[in-house]
Amino acid sequence: MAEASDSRAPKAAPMDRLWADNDESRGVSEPALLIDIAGFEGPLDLLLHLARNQKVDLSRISILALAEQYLTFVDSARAVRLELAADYLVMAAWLAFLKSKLLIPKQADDEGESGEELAAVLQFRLKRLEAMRDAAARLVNRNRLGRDVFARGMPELVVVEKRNEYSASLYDLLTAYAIQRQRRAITNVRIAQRGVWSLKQARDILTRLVGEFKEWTALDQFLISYLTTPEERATAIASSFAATLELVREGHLEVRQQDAFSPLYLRSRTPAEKLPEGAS
Amino acid sequence: MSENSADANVIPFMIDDEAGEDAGEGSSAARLSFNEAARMAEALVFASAEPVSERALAARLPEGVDVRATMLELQQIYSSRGVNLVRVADSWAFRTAGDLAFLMSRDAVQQKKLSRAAMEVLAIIAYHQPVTRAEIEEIRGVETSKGTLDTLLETDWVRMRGRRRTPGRPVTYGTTDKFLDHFALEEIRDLPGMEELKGAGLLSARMPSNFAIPLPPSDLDLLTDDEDPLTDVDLEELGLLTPRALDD
Amino acid sequence: MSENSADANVIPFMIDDEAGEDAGEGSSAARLSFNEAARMAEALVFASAEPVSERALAARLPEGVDVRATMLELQQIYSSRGVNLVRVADSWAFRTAGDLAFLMSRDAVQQKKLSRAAMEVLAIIAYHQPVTRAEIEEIRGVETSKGTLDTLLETDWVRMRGRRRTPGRPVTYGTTDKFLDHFALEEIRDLPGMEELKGAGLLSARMPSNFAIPLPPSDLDLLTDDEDPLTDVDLEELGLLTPRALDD
Repeated sequence: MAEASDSRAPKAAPMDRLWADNDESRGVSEPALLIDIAGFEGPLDLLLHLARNQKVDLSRISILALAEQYLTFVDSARAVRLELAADYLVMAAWLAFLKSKLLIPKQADDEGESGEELAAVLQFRLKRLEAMRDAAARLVNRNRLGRDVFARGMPELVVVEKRNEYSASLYDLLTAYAIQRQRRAITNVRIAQRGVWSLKQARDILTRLVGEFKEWTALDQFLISYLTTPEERATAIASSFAATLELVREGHLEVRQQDAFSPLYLRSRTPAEKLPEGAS
Repeated sequence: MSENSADANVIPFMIDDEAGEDAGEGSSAARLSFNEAARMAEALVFASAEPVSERALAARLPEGVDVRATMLELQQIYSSRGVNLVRVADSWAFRTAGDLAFLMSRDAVQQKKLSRAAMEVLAIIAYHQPVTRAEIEEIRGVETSKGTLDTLLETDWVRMRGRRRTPGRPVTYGTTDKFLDHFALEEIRDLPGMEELKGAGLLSARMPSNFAIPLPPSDLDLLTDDEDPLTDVDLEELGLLTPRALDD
Repeated sequence: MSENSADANVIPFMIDDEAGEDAGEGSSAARLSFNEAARMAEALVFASAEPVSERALAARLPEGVDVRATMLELQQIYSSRGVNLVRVADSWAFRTAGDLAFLMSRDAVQQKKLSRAAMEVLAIIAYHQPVTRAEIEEIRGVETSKGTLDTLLETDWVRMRGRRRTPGRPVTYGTTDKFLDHFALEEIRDLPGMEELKGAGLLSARMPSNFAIPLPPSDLDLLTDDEDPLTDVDLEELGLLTPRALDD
């Protein structure tokens, strides 16, 4: 991903044309390609950037290679103690999981989605994000009112549609309400708790990043290894196990373990379906 | 009235010769009143800086005038001029011609620029509407920062549309007519690439079943021809930068 | 380009036949650039907030354009349209044709903006309805002037619903269908709740844990258990009902 000093390298990745306004902040610069985590809008954005560096169409991309690049990036960032947002770590855990699925042939007792299916979902999401990014760029570059095209500078009348003497927008209404309620609320500042990530938080991020786990998924090992340092691992396992049970009790999750010390399998539970036996 | 040679010099407003002749002869009372309606519509829309709805026009024009047809004809007439008649949803407005942007931009009032994130959210709302905040976040894979939606609501390009009929009844977002006006779109259908995106299944929340599943390379450890290996040197270069202000 | 029959229907913009023909043949490069200059002048005058001086036009138009001549021709062209180009000393502006002035004066309804206090009270009534004046004051922490409520009643967005069954039988306020209509809400419950206000960045993410936003009743027409209907007697007391000869 970092061959930019090679002058024969194909011209700047196609992303350049996508955001004419501020390529600079995308973290690409000559002569050496640098990744500025602050220039990315979350892990999917970073993945998309890495994918573009494979210089192939997104539909022919190697998801495995992509996962490896991402993991290498995260590992090296951690090695230099760069603080990475949790989103990036959770994505790393997911990709490590995906990688293991892609590398190990599907086991008979593994009921989860195949690595290929998961890779396809990821690819779909990357394509969709790229499409939206393209769309935003095209939108920005359209002829815009007040910049490229103009309205009558000396309007002579306001055509009043509904004979409302008063005008107000929903936005005005909501801001008026929010501001005054906020003003009156006793502002007792609470210090945000910082600590070990609960698996619930991680799972919320994961759901946003890759969707629900429709099938049995053994993911916790990966989450734990990416979200904590080795010293914290034991407490992380304990607290995340507790969080898992909590989620099961609330009916968001099902959990399964075949033998002592074997991986925990999880899957999300739609509120509609009823479990006949108590979840164990 | 126009024997001065000047007329030959100035753009003839989309009228070709036959049309001119037809117009010259066939003046019936009906046509006169039609012309009068067109003049009135022209005056009303010209006088307003905001788009004027067809409903408002109908209320002011003589009874029985086909507003849409009149406006389409006016639009045709103005299409080659320095000022064009444009449709915004069910409303009409005069706007300077797009190809004269180079001339006009000097006057442009410095507008508040939207951040890249805000533009992306705007695009997602435009193409996926009605869309909930959770869906926006799912597409971007990142939490929407405080203030992004707020800014978009404030520009009046985005509005809360209603609520999704699903558990929790989340609020849905969509774009406004101001959005169409600002980006010179007649309607949402005219968003660039809308049809292709729909066809490719990229506007759906879930992966469409016909979406191609990538084939894993035969040897997973081999890089493909168009991949370069990551080297340690590369990696050292990673992530070591000064935090940069994301401008605009 | 204009073979559609429509053109014949709408005023042909002052071009007579000879002129049209001349234009058809004599297309020299010079004439093209002259036309372009006319389009540019048109756009500049249209977009300007004040009459544009010929000097300013000359500065923007291509070198060598005879500004006065161009403007006189444009004036000629617009003379029969709904909008005329008028000269004010050495400056030019578009104005509605004099004979159509009646169209302009018709709707001089002055759109008024609600005061901030009125917006706040309106929002509280929307979210907290049915709500009494004392309750509004408690939520806002300041007294509400009678004028504010009167203004809101005048907008027709707010109505008196009934009387609270408490000592003093205070009047309760709520919103009307016109309110929903104006703010494009299908039902009052479409107003965003606390989570959504936070998500849209309108409400701080760190509100005290006891902070809550009420859910308005689903049916605004039904009185709640602790409300009595307003009677005619009540309304007379409130001075809102002019005594009528005939009752229905």
